[in-house]
Amino acid sequence: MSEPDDWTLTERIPPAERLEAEALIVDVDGYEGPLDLLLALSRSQKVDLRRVSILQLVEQYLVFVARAQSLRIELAADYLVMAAWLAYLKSRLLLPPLPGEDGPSAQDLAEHLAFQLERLAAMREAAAKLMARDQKGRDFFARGAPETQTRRRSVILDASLIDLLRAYARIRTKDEFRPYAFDRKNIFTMEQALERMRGLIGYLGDWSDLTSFLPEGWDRSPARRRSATASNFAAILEMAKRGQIAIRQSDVFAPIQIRSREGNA
Amino acid sequence: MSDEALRDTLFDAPPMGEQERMVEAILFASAEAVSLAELTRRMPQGSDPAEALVTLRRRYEGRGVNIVRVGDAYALRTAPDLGHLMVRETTETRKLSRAAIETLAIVAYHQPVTRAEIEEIRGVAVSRGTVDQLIELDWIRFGRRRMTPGRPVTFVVTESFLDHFGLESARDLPGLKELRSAGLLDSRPLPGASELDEDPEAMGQSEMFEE
Amino acid sequence: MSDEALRDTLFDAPPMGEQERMVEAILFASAEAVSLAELTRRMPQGSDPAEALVTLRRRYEGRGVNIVRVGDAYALRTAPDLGHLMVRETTETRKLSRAAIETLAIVAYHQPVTRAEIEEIRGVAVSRGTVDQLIELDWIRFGRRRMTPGRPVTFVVTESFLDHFGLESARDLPGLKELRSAGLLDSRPLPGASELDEDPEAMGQSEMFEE
Repeated sequence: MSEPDDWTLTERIPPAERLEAEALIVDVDGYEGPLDLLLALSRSQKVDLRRVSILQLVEQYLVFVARAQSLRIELAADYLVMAAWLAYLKSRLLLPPLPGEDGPSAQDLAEHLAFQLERLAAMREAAAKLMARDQKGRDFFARGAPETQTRRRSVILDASLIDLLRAYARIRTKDEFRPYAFDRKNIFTMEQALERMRGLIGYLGDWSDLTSFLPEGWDRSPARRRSATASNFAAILEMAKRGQIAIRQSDVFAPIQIRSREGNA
Repeated sequence: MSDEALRDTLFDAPPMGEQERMVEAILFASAEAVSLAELTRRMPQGSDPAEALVTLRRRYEGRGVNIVRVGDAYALRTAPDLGHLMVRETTETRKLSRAAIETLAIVAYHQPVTRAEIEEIRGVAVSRGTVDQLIELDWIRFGRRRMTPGRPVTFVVTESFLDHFGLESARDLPGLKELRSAGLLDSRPLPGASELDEDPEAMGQSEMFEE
Repeated sequence: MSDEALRDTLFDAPPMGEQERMVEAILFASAEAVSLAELTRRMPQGSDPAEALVTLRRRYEGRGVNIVRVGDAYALRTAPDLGHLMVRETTETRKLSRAAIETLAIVAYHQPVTRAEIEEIRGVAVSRGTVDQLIELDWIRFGRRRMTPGRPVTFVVTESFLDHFGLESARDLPGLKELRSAGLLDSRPLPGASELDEDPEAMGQSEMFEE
């Protein structure tokens, strides 16, 4: 809302319309998806849900979406998917059916939408009735002091289904990381590189190219060369951090060279 | 005395009045509902807790505590009209989101119901955590798989859901009959192919869109 | 009507029968014994809990539950002669160990499964005690021997496992994808690791070791 564009845009809208639009802005967060929005819009027709005019409802929804977009409100994708579908439904409702056209009639689609709205409204009402019932711990109560005796105590080991499912999920999550360990053939790990470089470092006299340190047999296939190069690189960074070697590179993309610092430092 | 007669005497069930006291004491001592099977197991051999319950229930009618039925189990609960006296015992319960309440209602009225069906009814994806929260509250649980392609798992409500809302069974849900006869509990497929179900996962689980 | 008369009408104490119900419900729901002062404070003005207690006490005489006096306070307690029925209330429940619950989960999802396979899936050895414990609980049992070298014994889950966890069959256990969408599984699959994200059917009763 702080962008200048938004300010100028809002200024141009007449106050009454702007207030209405702002009500929409506030409301869009309150809707639980496009069907919920449709249900709210259908209430404005002030008729029984079974008599709601689908065409009018589609119109209201499309106006809502257009207005939200003109006010630069980010609408979730499913609102736009619904808008596209409703636009299609509208065209089907307005135009006579093409001869030889397949699929459900526009009337069937409109009826289904009406059914969905009615069902959602019915579930809303059922949910409200359910929550209005007397509830345990609020309206009625269980025994406050369940009686226990210390005469004979035995231990029951217990677990709930959710414990079981979580345990399995935990194990399977571990499994998902396993592929790392499988394809060892073409992976030269950093630990291996570090181990190997540490052994070689004593023999390093002068500056040497990093590429000359590729282990034997790792310079042929591109995959193996990539892995060994990357690990070698990571290894020398680690060794430089520990003060064991010095690194230099004369230019961007120039060969990286290393030299032992042992004794020099 | 024949062996049989002897055994009959040894295992004579206690008189009904005594059985009633026993059921009363067991229900009383427990915060949870106690099943008939559990009552039978705990009472002396030959007892008939079901019969004892009939008279006991009548005895508690109109009293400050009542015997209520929860699925296959029974429990003693304070009379709902006296709730205001008990406020001090209330522990703060987590406030459920609107999505959670609606999801709960849909599971209760449409059970067994798949996740895709819940989403179809609400017209919006069921967020992660909503189902988790309801399972954690022990109000819904996994039911049997639907015998349709993908064999999707279903959700049903639990006994502690019934207990919490004071329902004898899921058949006693308010307005259930009306909803059913109005056809509002049917899973009616969208005519023709659907362009609305954007979620490919839901697609696979749902039989609602398949002919 | 004079002010005083009006007040008397407004604050009319409930009839004694009603007061009795109130005392009954309060004593039932309270975790502690309740004092007369506390009863008076919680009941409508003008109530006489002491009098209500007299009749209520008489009503519970000889029943499975009695009203007992504890110092200055009152409580409902099960009749002492029925104590033997409460034995099961004294059992203490403890959560299964992580090793045991994981082993149980693997048997449920992969049955029939050998001990070596359980160890491979868990990545750690399964102690003998863990298996024994699950057998003792009657949640797993020996299945048929695997027709492979060494003819290792397999484990399967029992009827009472299904009973305890409210499952109709082990096939009803939700698959990975379903666990994830219920929010029980937090990690997202790694790219390229999708073959591990099998469809629920394959997940349910995997034959992954039988190739």
